[in-house]
Amino acid sequence: MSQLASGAAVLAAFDPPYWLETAIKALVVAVLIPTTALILGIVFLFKVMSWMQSRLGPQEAGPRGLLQLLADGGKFLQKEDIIPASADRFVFKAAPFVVLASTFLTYVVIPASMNLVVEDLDVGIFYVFAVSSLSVIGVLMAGWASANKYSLVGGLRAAGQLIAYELPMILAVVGVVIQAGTLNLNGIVVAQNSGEILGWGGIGLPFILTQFIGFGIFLAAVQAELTQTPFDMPVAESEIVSGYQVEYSGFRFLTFFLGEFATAFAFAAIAAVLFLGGWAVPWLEADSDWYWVLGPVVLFAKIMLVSFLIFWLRFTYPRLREDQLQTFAWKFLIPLSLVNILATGVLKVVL
Amino acid sequence: MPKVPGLIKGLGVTFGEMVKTLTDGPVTVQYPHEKEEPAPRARGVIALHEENCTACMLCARECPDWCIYIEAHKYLAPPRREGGKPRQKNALDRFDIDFSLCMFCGICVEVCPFEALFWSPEYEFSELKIADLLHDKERLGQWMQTVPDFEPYESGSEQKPKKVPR
Amino acid sequence: MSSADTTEAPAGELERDDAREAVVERFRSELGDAVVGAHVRPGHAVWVRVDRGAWREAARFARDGLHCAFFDFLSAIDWLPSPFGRDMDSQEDRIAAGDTDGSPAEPTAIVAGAAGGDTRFQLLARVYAPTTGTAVILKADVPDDDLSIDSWVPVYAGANWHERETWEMFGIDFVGHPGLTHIYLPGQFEGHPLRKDFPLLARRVKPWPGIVDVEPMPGGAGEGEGGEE
Amino acid sequence: MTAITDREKLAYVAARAADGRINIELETEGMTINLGPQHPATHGTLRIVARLDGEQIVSAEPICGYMHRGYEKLAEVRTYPQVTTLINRIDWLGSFANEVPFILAAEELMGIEAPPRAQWIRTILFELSRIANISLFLGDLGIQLGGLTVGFYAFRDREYVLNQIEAATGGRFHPNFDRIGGLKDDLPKGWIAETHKAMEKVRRFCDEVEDLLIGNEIFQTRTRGIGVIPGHVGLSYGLSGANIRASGVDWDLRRDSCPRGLVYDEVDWKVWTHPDGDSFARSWVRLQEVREASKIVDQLLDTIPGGPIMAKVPRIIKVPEGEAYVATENPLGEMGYYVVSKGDLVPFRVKIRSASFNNVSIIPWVARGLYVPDLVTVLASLYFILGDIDR
Repeated sequence: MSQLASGAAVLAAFDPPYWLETAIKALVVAVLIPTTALILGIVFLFKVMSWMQSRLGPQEAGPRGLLQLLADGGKFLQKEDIIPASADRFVFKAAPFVVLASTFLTYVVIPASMNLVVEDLDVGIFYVFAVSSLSVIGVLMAGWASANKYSLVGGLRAAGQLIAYELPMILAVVGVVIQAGTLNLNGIVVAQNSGEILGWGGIGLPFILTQFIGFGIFLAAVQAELTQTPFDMPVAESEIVSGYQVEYSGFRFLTFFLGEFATAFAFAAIAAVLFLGGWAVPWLEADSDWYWVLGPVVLFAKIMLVSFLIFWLRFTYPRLREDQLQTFAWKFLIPLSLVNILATGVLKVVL
Repeated sequence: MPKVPGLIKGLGVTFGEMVKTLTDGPVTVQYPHEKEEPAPRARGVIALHEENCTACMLCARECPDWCIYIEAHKYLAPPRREGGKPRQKNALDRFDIDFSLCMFCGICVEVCPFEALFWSPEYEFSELKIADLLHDKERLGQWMQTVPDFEPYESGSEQKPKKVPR
Repeated sequence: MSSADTTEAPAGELERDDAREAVVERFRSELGDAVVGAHVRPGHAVWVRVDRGAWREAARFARDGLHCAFFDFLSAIDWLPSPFGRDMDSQEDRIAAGDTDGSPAEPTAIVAGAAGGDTRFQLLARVYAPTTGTAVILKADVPDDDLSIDSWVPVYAGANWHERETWEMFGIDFVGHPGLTHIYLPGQFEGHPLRKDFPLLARRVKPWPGIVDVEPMPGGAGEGEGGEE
Repeated sequence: MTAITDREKLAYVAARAADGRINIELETEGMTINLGPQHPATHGTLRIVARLDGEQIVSAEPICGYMHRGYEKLAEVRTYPQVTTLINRIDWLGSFANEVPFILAAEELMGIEAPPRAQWIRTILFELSRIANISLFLGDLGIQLGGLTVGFYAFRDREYVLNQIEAATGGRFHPNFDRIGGLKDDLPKGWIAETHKAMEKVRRFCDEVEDLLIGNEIFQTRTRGIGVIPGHVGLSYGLSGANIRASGVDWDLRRDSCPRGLVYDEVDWKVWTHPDGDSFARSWVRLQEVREASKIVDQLLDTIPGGPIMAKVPRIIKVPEGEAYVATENPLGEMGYYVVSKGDLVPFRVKIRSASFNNVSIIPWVARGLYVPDLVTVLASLYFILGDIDR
């Protein structure tokens, strides 16, 4: 234990000037996004999807096909980057990076342990949702700028859906915030770790146990934010052939493609932090030094669990029509989340 | 909210399929490493047994795609018995089947009265240039080794399996 | 075999098919002398040939009187024997028969099929009653000089596409059709492909590989030139 | 392409202008969108020009002919055995089912009847091609509506049926096995036992589709009440097969007017109908039909009589003069051949009545007021095959 303590002390003593610190942090996030997207893409889109369809998935690239997404990335990079003649050039070029920017900003606030977080904001959750609504603008830009009827229809559908599902996502989280008493993500993790169920502090109080309605709504809203089946309308490949991404190719399509998986990773991380107790493990106190190593591993495992749930829905269900998914959001998810908030509030006061 | 079981059963099916694929292997065959054995009667490629062919041109005439090209000439064969007249026989100069046109319907194999054409389930004869798909009579002769024996028939059938001249 | 009332059946089965005879009688009672020909193939089908003017009337009667609600198909037959023959044996026969100038054989007389018919183009339609199981094949002659007939679209909505195809393939105009445009062929296609005198070009371009024969003995010597083996 | 004449240019501009004002009070501008000819929802090259007001379709006009191969003209220059190789390429999913009506029409004209064993095996292969065809429909239904996994299950279980067809006939997709007066060959040893196993797998596939699709609430909300076709409208458009049975019309050619060459009266089976007439009904009826087909095959396999496989037929087939129309209940609907023969080697005229031509002709009627995703649902549930439309 002692070397660990001294190692932590050295780390604490390392106090670089401000600009170097932000550069390191930006570098960390820039490296983190492609790797997490690659891992998620490989594991779920190639491997798990194939197993569910009684086949083995790619086997040739890398050991048992694990480097397939790298091969795809390389393929996209060397592909010609076509911009349609009548497209609005600047907006067309900028769109994928706006969508990716919202994912970059979300990674900033995800805690892997008490100190392993790029920026421990006090308004953590509030910041996350403020930033994640940026992607709507990127999608609309892509849909409109491609000067293609299919992509226009895709872009408008995406705009309607993303905005409609932002509300239930935020309201679902309000329950958690009431119970945790703070907006800070690390605070929420600590609250879950130290809480106890009717006096028994054994496994702490992961909010999924009390907020299972909130978890369900959050999962549905995340499915819609990622435009995945059953809320697949913006990229309905059997109607409007991958919606707003129709005209993109080469590096820009790669940014969309990886962006989608990076966003999936980000939202899965937030769901893990809010509902499954984030990086904390029940039998270990929140501030022990073990979390320098254990935190990321535990968080990664929980993220894998949540993203398995997300992709499992994607591989099984057909898609809802856009007016049906709107009524599902406005008429069912939002009232349910309001009731959930009311119940949490009342119980919080009573208990 | 509609009743839930429908949605949950769907998830159960895909999860069950995933477990089944992981435990007792996928349904798919990893082609270049393992190869699936086609049925003995599969119509892969046509094989020519040149000795039986008497250049009667029936297959070339019956082919709907016009893809069999035959050239033959007559010659005087030595008489069977030493005193007899020399007999006139047909010698095959060219017997090409253009597999880029052929639709594998099997009319030529069926209409050949002298049992010269056979089906072989071989399917790996793709070429880089489409002109190479025109198989001449040597190539068709080589396919003869890949022709499997005719299978015995199901009980209750009055057909007798034919012999493949080796 | 002109427009006689041909009810002769193949010699084998001579039993009369009363249900189908009844259908012919009902048509006669309804349309009177507009029914110019009828033919019954026992146990198989009944043909009724009506006059060109009573074509839509016959359809309306079939639908309302005989409850034939199901519109099966509508097409036409060009009875002119094809001047090009089969492009296969015709070449071989002609060469074997000695005239090698390759000119198409002169067209023989027009012989119509079941229920007679005396013009080159004959319209053909079939309707069926799912409730009673009766089916009737209606025919109508269309004279060469005035290739037009009443459209069935007011009676059967399904006839729309079939009539567009028949107009495009045979050149028969349908009076009262909402929109006679090409359905299969490109916009500027000239000619009517399914007419017998429309050449099938695919067979003109490539010589028929079956035409070859075994060459006679080299040098032509020896007894009997190239007798068949 | 040929240069567009200026008359057409004017027509195009006028059409665009007409698009302009569709919704007067909302001051919105209409949009003409082309679904096809290169589109995932059309099985092949069908193009639908849809004029939209927002996402709702004002008018949809299918344009076919991209795959017109001119079969009726080709059939006039081919001998009878050659025509069978031609016509099993019309509905290429259930291709043995295309050959049967033509062969039965020729047998009707020649007055020949196939021996009982040949009729049995012909009916078994007919039902096997129905299973191969409709099981792909069930998979494709999932793909059109977003559930990719069902498509893979369909291809996986369809493979066993295709292997059985290949083991007996030699060709997976184009068996070319039916001859006038019987069949080309008999069944290989062990085929019957293997087919029973394949039927078991088909039934398990049907249960999976039931759980994954038909029972799924999202699927039901997407298909119930969409593209409703009442019975009398369907009949007047000539819809046949599962499309008309889903609108409550209890009519099946296999039971009502079965031609003499098939043995459906030897088997007890049930015709499934559904009163609603919407996309859900059509999918549901087809699912029951696949189950029924696998039961029919099981019963027929157990009762195959012995005997010859081919009747006495001259080597060179010249069909006597006459006309005949024979139609059978193909996987897509009623498919029939009107064969006119003048007594020589070649049929004089063959009118091919294909099911999808009529099934698709109802789209302008049914597409009014649908959303674009609903048009894809209706297209998927009507289930046409391009070769069948364009011939």
